[in-house]
Amino acid sequence: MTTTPDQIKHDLINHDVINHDLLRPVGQASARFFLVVAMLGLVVLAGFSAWGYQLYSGIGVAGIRRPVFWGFYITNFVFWIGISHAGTLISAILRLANAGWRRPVTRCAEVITVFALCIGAMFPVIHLGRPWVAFWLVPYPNERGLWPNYRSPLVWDFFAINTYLIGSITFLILPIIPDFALCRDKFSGWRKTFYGLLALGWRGTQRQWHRLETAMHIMAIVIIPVAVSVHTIVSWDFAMTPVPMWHSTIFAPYFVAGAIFSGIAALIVAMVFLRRFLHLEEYLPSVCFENLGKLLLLMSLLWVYFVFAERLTIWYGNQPAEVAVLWLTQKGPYRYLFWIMVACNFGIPFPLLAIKKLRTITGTCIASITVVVGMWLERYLIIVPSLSRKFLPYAWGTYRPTWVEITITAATFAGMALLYVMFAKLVPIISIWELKVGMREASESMPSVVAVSKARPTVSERSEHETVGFKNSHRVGKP
Amino acid sequence: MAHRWGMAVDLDRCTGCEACVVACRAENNIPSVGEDQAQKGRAIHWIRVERYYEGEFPDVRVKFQPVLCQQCNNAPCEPVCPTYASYHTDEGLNGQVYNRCIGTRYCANACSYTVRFFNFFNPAWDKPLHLQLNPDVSLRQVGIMEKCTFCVQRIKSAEIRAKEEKRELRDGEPAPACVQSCPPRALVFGDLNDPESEVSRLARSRRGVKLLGELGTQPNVTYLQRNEWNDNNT
Amino acid sequence: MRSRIRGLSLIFVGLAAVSSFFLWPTSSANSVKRRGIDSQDVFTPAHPTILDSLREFIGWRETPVQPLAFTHRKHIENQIACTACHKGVNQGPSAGIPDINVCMRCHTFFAKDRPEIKKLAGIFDSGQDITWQRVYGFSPSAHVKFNHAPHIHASVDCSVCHGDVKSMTVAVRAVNLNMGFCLSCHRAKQVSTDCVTCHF
Amino acid sequence: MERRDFLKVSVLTGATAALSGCEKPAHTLVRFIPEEDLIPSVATWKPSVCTLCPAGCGLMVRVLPGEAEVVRNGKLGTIQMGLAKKLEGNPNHPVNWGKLCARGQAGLQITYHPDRVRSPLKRSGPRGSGSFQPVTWEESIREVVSKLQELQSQNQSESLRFVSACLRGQRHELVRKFLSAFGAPAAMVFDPLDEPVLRQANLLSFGQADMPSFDLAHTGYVISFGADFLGTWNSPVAQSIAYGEMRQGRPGNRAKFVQVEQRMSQTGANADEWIAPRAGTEGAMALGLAHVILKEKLRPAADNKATRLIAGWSQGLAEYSPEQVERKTGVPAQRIQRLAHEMAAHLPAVAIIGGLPLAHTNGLFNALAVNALNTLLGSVGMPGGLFFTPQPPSENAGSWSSESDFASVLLAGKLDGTKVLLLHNANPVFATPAVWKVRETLDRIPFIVSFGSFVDETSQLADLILPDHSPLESWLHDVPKSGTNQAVVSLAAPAMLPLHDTRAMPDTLLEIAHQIGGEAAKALPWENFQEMLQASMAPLRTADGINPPPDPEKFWSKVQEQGGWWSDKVRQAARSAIPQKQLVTEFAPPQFDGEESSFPFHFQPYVSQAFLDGSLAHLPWMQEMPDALSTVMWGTWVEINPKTAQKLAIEQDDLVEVRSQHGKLLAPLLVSPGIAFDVVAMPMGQGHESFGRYASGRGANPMTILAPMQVAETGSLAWASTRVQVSKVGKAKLALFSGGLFERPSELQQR
Repeated sequence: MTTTPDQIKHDLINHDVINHDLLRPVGQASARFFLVVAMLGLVVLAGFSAWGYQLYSGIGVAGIRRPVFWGFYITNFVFWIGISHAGTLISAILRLANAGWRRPVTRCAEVITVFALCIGAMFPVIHLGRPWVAFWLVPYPNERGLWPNYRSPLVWDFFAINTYLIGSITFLILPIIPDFALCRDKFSGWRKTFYGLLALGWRGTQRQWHRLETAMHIMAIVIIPVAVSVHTIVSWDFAMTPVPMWHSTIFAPYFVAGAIFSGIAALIVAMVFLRRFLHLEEYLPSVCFENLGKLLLLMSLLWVYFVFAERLTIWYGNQPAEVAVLWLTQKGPYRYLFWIMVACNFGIPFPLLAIKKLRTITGTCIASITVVVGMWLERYLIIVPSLSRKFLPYAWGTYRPTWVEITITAATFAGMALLYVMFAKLVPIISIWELKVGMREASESMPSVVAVSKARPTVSERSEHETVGFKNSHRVGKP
Repeated sequence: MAHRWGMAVDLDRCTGCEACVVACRAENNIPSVGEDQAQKGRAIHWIRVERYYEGEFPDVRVKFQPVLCQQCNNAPCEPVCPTYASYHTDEGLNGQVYNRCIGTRYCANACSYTVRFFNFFNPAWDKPLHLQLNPDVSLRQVGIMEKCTFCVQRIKSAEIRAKEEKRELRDGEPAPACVQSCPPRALVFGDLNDPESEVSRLARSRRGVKLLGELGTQPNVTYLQRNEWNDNNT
Repeated sequence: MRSRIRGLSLIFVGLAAVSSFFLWPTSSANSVKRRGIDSQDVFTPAHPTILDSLREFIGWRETPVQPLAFTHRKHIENQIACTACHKGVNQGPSAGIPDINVCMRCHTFFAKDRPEIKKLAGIFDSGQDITWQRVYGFSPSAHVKFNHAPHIHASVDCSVCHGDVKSMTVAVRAVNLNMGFCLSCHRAKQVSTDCVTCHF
Repeated sequence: MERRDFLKVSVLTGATAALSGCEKPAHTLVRFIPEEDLIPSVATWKPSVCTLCPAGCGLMVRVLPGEAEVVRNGKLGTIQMGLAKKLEGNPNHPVNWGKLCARGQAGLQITYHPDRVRSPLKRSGPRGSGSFQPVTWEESIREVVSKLQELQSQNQSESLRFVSACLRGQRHELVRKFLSAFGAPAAMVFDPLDEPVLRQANLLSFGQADMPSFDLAHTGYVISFGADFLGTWNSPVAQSIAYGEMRQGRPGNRAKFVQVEQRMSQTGANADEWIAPRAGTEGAMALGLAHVILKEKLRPAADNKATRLIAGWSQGLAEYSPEQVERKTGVPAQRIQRLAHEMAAHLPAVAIIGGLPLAHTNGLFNALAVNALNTLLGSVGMPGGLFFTPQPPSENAGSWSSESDFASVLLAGKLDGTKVLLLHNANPVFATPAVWKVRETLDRIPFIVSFGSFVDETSQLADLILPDHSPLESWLHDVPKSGTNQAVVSLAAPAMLPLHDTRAMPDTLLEIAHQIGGEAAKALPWENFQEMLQASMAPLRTADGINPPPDPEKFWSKVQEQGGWWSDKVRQAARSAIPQKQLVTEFAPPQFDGEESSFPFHFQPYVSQAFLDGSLAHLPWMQEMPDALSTVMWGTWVEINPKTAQKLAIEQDDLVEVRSQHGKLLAPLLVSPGIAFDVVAMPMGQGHESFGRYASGRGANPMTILAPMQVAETGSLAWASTRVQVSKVGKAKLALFSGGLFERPSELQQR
């Protein structure tokens, strides 16, 4: 059954229902949950063992070789940093645009950002020849009088990613605080103390609400340039070097667009799964997918435009070194991957998203999955072919990943899912208070954010009727 | 006056005999990686003799072109290193500081000549082959990038010797192993800041070109192109 | 019910850990292909054990125990120059630890009655050299190519880097020769602090 | 977990290494008293001589003190000793003037090779099982002596045989004296790098059975018939040095270089013009050139020993007109015309022949034809031409003539009577066609003694191995036969102390002679090889050497420090021809083993740039050195033209079977533009069954499938006259160092 915003308003007029439905997943843990965790855990463990083996034997157990010194690891790095643009950026934009349908979406998105960043940031370390001295990237005074080389894009990466990570964590935590408070009120036992700590003494006073609002507003504005800068700098890792088809001015916007593209896709996939497994059909209505789908469509078109622009200019410019790489991907051994990528990023998603009939939840979901795959391939096809065809033909080479790289890659996807599942267990994955506010707004049809504070229930009545709601609903998972 | 070390490679003299390749191995403790790794493209040769065919049978010709680190004045490998492991020395070399290298391999990707080599594993020598190792050159361990150093150890010891004897370095006094061994004298090494040195003269030659000069890396290595045989002195 | 599943998943994880440990393929990669030669016959810069590598990482070195109670003080008091035994110091990179021939050159005549010298003679007669333990020296991963000779010629006193050996019996590591130490002196004397001056 | 894995521990870098002077495993061993006076980390340069190929270059060895594991009076321990670290050319040596080829530099690894024979070995298993047990020098020498005395007592001393690679100088003298004194036949030479056909031809044409030298530095035009003179042939370093001069040493006068061969060699790759005639027709082509020159009187007609050997020379070589030659060789007539004119116009011009053209059944003819061409060009004994290296006064020069060729002895079945065989760095079991059945023949010899440093295929059959020192550990003495226009006697003291419990072969031989007593002892009065050398050098003091010091002691130390004696006289004259048996040759088409229909390809093995005939395949540096043209490492390959490959529907990295009438071998295919359509080429050197860990069981050995064809007149193996078929049997993987074959045109940009 499809639901429209109006229906939501009517169905969810009762806070109890909201509380009940959204706290249920937090309250109880089914056998299925543990099975999933175990499965994902195994894969992650395999990944860590593979990394251990690599540390022990030397980076050579990976498939990288001369001249292709970067392979799966850096591909994953770029890919995951890209995914991380799902949340923060999108939710920030939507917040500022104050799109009503964003309310159930934002948190799912921001969570993706944080975890994707953590995973992505691991890869520069994993791919190092000597990870045990990775700390030399940190500027700290030492008797050698040596500092990091600030001219190196890798050092820029280091700072950019850390900034972004801190930023998006704050951006994630801030709006959770009231919900932590709610959990604190709802649960007893260890959970109460646990959420009590996380709630940072939230009482829901006017001042607190006001502070939260302003903080959120500032963060939303600040985080956007940060997010953009991050993937810009990642793209410069490549664009700054005189390598055929890397040394390109188009890379920064190209990468940012790609990042948002894959980010939205990842978000949609995540939401579909949440909706399905946590029975949040009412809370994640098709309108969200509808809108995100449109966004995805836009990015898909943008992506195709970038790819076309990039390749056309290289073909037309006809510089031997560049064209060699171009043909390697268009006609050479990489052609299959290339056309699969195009299919995944455009061929399949475009009809699914462009045709209204197909832009259903399943439709967008399928499209998103292909996009995620396609974007991973895109990163791979940016990195490997260029390196295997540099200027001196005598030094041309190839690249084959080994089981180590593949295991670690698989582990990161499992790791992402694992973290996500765990998070959903600990925190209401949909922002409860925002939903309530949104609902109240809808009912009073007062769209402006500023109005929210007026519309907000006072502490007394909140806690009052919530306790009521708690009493007369025994369906809430008992602590 | 500060030195600027440079090399001239006469492609007309080079015969592709690979004496330079082995000389370099012997001098610089370059490990033999074995067949499996060699197949994976992990063999290490700081200097290599590139071979390019021209034409088809029966009108075939081959061009041999020794390629080593070009010691660029405007080196792509230097700015990208996050830890200054790859940097420009006072004497115009691209220094590679092993102990500072964390193994990002960024420099190797940036290098347009693909002359940087990486230690994918710890090197190993079956005893007593290790007794040959040159104590003047440090052993590179796993995860470290390495490349031609113009035999900096030879340059340093020559400079120290000259200093003790209170004199200037003579032209061609410090000679990298490859230059020393080259039978047809295709490789010439010297100070480019000394306009009288043989290498500067050759660098000014009309046959002189820079490898991938269009990239603007400004190498300190000059290639003297082959002459075609012409019948004019009949 | 739930607990049983927890248990099961734990067992799963355990099995996975064990198997993934044993299923690792050994990489023949890091040495020239060798047939049936065991690794004692291979020289490699790798650490023998993880412990050793950690030791080096934190820069921990055991204090050397010398086979003989050699006293620098005595010899210096007898006007024996450092270069008499450490021959290489003004000629090349390493000063060198003298072999037993150097000792016996004098001690076949002098101080033969002393217990330590008797020990020395004993070792010599058994056709062996003394296994002096190195006191100074850089860890290989520092990739330092220190050269004594230029420092001597620049009349840097031995004591600057080796402490007041005159007053030492058995030599001890008196100065912590880290890069900061080298740099401070090089800066003060305005000599090259270019990396490849020492690292190559 | 195995101990082996601990070595892979790479968590944190850094070595508990010998370089830092605190090698962990070492300090458990006893530490011997140093036997030399060493100054730590101060390098000394000691002269030595390269023994890896007949060129005989002079070496300088960089020696540095280091800690080594050694055996002293039966105990394993460590010792501070001078260790050879690097080999460079001896800057004053008249052959190589401070330069050295890749192989010479890799020779260093022989001394430190992990699979060297470290002490005398006695066979403990059945023949060829390769199971030996260590024995002491005393008992092993006693055993040899008793065997030899037994022979004498049964006066069968002629059933003692000695086989070795080409020996020169005092080593040769020693062996010769020993054998003659013992009453045994002269030593047999087995040396695939030797060119008996060319030496025979030179004897006939110029009256000197030696390898020629070439004054390339001053020549105006070089045409080389198959000779890889910049890579592996004759005196490559000397020739490369001269080549450099020929190219760019003389501003405005860059000589032309033409290479004639079916498969582009490293030398051919440098040619200005590369010509591929039909296999075995090089001689005809040379005479075609001569024909034009004679016909058009571009040069005064020569009439001498060399030309009289060629049928129809006096008639102006009527049957070698360019057209006829085109029919024989497939080289266009006008091209021959052009070449002849160029040649005559750019004197001094010189023609070189070596390698494959001499390995056809008509090899001798090819050589004689080229010699005749040289005389016609007036290049013999002239600046910029061909000459013979003058030999020093005194019997320093061991002459070739005294030896007999191993092959001829073997094929004549004269080896069967042999009771005792002494084996000195020759590996006939490896480097001979399987059909010769060398292994089986040697198997029938009751007692074989090898002086080998490695248990190679032939030494594996030995009953006793008396390991020789490595060259760097031995007294060396050599008299180069080519590559210089000065008389040279190279001499060198050991560059370092022996690592293992080995003994120099000459000393062992002296020891044996003394213990046998009688004639042998009388003929070899010297305590050790050093004494013998000192004695042999004495006469040179009065010769016109480079400032010879007056008194013997000074002279002795002087020659040691400069690495030998060489005259300051520069002579290029070839000796006048000694009358020889009349023999007039004309072009006979080369014979090939196998029908063209079923065996469509000429099989051309060639001397490998890295391994020569295979004697260097055990060196890791050589294994990992990319071959100049194929860029293959650690392997062997079969070389074929792209078009041919297309026809056979095979491609790079296919495993192909190469089958001759006498055997088959498997090797990966390498597609190479520089080879004729009807030729399959393959480098020698790989395919060892037993030659240390790096070579054993690697690749395939082309010699095994060769047909037992012989060169007319000389009877030596015609190793280029086998026909083969090629078929795909599977997939293989070559370790190539190169990516692309062709350079992008815009790669080198003008500044």
